[in-house]
Amino acid sequence: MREAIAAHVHDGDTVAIEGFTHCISFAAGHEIIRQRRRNLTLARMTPDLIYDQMVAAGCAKKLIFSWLGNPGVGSLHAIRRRTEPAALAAGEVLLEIEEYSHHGMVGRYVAGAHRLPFYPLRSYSESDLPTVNPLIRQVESPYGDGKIWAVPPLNPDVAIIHAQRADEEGNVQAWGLLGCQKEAAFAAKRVIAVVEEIVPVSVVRADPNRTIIPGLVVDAVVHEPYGAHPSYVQGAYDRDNAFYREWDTISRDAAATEAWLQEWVYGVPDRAAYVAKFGAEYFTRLTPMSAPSGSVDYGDYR
Amino acid sequence: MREAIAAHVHDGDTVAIEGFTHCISFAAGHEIIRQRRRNLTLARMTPDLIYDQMVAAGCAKKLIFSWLGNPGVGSLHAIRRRTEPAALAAGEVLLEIEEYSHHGMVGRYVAGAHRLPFYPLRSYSESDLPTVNPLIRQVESPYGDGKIWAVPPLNPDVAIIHAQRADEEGNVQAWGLLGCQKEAAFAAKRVIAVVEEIVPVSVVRADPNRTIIPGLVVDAVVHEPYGAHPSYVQGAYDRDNAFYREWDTISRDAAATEAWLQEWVYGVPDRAAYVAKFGAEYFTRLTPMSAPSGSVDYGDYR
Amino acid sequence: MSETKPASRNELMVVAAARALQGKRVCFVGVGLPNIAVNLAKRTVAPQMELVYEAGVFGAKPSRLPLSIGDPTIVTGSIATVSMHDLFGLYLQGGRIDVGFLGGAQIDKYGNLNTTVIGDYAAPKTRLPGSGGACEIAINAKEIMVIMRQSTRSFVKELDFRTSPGHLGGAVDAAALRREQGWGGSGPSVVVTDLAVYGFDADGEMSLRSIHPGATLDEVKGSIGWELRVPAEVPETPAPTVEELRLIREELDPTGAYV
Amino acid sequence: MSETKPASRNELMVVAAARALQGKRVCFVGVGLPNIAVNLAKRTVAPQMELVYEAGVFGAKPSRLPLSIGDPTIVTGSIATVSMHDLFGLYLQGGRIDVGFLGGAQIDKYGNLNTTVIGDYAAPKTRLPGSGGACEIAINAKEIMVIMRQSTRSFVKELDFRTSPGHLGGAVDAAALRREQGWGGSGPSVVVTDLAVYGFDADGEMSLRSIHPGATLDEVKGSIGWELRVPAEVPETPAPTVEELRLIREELDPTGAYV
Repeated sequence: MREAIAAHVHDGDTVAIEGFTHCISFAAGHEIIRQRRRNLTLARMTPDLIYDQMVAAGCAKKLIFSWLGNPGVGSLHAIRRRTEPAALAAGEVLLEIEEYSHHGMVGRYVAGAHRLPFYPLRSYSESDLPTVNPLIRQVESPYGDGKIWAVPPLNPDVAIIHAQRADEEGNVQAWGLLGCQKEAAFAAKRVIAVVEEIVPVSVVRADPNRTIIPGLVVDAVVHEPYGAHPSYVQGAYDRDNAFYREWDTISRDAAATEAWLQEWVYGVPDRAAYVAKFGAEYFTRLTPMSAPSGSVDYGDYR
Repeated sequence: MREAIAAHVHDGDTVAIEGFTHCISFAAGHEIIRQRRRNLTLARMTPDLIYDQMVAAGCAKKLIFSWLGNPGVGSLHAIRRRTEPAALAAGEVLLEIEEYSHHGMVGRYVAGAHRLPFYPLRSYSESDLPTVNPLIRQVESPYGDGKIWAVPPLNPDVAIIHAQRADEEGNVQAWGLLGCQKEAAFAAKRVIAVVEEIVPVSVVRADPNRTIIPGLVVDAVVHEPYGAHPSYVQGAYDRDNAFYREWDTISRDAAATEAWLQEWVYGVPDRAAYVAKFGAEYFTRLTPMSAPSGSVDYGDYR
Repeated sequence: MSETKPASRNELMVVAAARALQGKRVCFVGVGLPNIAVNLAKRTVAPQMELVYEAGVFGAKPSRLPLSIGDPTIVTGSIATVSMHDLFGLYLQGGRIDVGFLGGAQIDKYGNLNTTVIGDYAAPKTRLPGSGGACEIAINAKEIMVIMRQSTRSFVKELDFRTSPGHLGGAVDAAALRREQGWGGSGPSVVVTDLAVYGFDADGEMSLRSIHPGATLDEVKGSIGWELRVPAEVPETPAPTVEELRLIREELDPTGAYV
Repeated sequence: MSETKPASRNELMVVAAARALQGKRVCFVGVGLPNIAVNLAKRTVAPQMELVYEAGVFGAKPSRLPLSIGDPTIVTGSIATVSMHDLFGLYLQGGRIDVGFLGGAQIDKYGNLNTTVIGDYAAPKTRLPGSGGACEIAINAKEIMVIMRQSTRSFVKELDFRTSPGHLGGAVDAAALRREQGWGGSGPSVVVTDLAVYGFDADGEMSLRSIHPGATLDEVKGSIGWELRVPAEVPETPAPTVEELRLIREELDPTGAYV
């Protein structure tokens, strides 16, 4: 991970650590914090705790998003301290905000991935969102049936995608919530794939419909067990809802937040140490029972 | 199948029997011929033998397509006899033709499925296609980066989709080539799902990422083993390439074509009889050896 | 059977919302109170109802109460788990959703909702989560139901920000706008609060439909920031049945996390 | 080792096409001759090359020679099998394809191709398959290679129909057009026939590069419908090696179905 971040994430980059609740690469976010990247534009549908932590650590100058909260819990307090003037600390400046709806954010990645100048969608009519975001515009249908709304392509400098498994070439397979992992990866200039398990290519080739991102678009593959914690990985470990709740308390206080970063991010060299610090028993409690998909037959055609 | 076609396919309908080489519902096409539907507009990326047969049987007044050939073999002769004035039989009229490229046809289904007024794509520049198809138009990007091409939505009256399996509710799972089965189904007003196997809902629920079409959009589920022959079903049976070659000979001659329809379509009451007429041994030769996908774990979260 | 403890106001809100779902087929659902209302409806007035979760899940069969909209328990055992592109494009915008549930920090008398900011957008007093899928749900779901607690802070004359459109300047213009802009839905139909149930009149303005047991008309009017439209006859919301309360207390929210 | 039978003209065509793929990474491939050329290249000059099949397959590992572009043998054991929407949107239009192979019934001196009709479109003499993916491949693949047998019927002054654009009215306008219309590719680079290999000069006009062993300049010029541009020096196409011929005859097309 250290090498992947050093090589592919630079100050001032637009970074998309995607994954909708599921498969959020906290390991990559923490390494970016440790490497003290600055002036990043952070894009995510749901900034979640990882961007709250990266903002608290001073990595970000701008946020591009569609829903800014702690899912199931409440607010992202570190980000609120950088968006509400009354809460702004001395010497701090407000974060730049570029805001869409979920469909709009998905559409931005799709347009970027398909090399389209815009993505048309049915949203935003009579909403105030276009008035505060001039990038949300209308486009005239060439079939005489009026106007529809559009969002521009988003092509991050780097997309960071967590998944269950990949082979050495970076052919990524995932199941469970797919979010916009595929679209973000194809839209990005560089892609870091972080996986729970590196598997032989034969495992990938046994089920080609399960592949969401081909090695073709992947620049670095990182093997990082529990790399998505406190987010989760379907079939591997559960979402650490207790920590999501705990973060609500920690993040309300700037000093407590800084102390947490010192202990759990700066204080550990890498994700392996982070996992060890929790202790194996901690993750055992987050491990689900088995629910196998069953196997299908592709047929051997000679 | 008889009931499904009787209930959902009417004279003058726009019908999309989709499936790219893979999972083409010949069983449905033959039943439409037996029920003597007329003036159909037949939409498919690749009309393939099934539309050649339906055109020969007099079901069609118009074709919407992107590649008009016998894949790997050559021409669709029955259709050519209805598109080349010199070959037109006495009393016959030329078929109406509405022609796109592959990406354009896919885009038409996507726009229909997403309820969009148009689908933008990078194709057609400097091609003569827009000059012969006025529905291929340009749209101006609202971001000042010029024009791009567009195709209009296609919402068939009925889409007919073949797949490996579905449950009683019509939740369809498929693997192998996916073509634009999902997009055509969501775009259509009515959907007939034809499957090799009806499975308990528990099989579907065991691997939800494998579901391509939810029962939500399906109006009829038909259990029709070998229903895609001479096309194929990944893992179940091979493409009958010998028949695709044989059709080249049959279809060059109108009388031979009619004789074939009499024997293999009008001459059998249903697909089961068609399969029996070939004999079990015939399909044994088309059955591949096993190539299992392997199972993944979704995890049981309580 | 032991005496049943009387219904709390949250329980009254959840039961009223569940009953409003009678006969609905496909419901787009979020977590929290809407999730409990929907699951109560499935066990009572709408057994056939199918649930679509914003995270990309159709036909979920959660074996525990999900904390977040993207909990793994909604994936395992679901009918279909799809990308966000398919969820918002094929399912929602494609017109497959009968009812969408929305809430918000502010609502006005036309059912417009604010989930973005309190105060000025550029320098907010309180920064809220924003739209998420709310804006496109408001436009594309065939019908919108709103669940939120009412107070003069949440039921306001003027929204600080209009995140999700309701009936706009009244149903007449709204209907025209919806047609010409190709909206999939007809906007908000029901608002359920901890005190009462509201509908919308032909002109798109919110109007009182019933008052929950234990609440008074003064209390209702006193916690709304505009001159509420009140019909001559205002019935009392039918009280929850023993079975409805049992389902909420024993099956849907045993720990009382939400209700 | 026994004497090797001399190369046929189809074999010369396939070998020349394979060699043109030296160093290419991602190739969009159809069936028939291009498929054999590409697989020959993978075994010789371009072992690292990845194959994308139009049907929706990346990293195919066919264990038999596919008759159709959608043969099940290209799916089983592939790296990724995706929808046509993803294939044409993410892979092709997304700019991931280095080389696309095209052929046609007619080609002109700028590399424009006709796969639609011979004669008038509305009343064709011969109805051909049409574009398929050819039009968007011509526009979005970074580079286009053409394989087709040459004759005065196929190498024509005027196309009956322009299905897939080449260098249009010469590279100067073409380049400008490609920029302003945001084309992903730079158009045709190589044309390989049964008689010769052609490239394109700076102005976008086709020009002779080499003549296959056994073919003559008169024969080449005699089977082209325009005044062919011929440089002062025209080398002979290097003859196929024994190994290249062995691969074609024993591994890639043992039954001689294509070559």
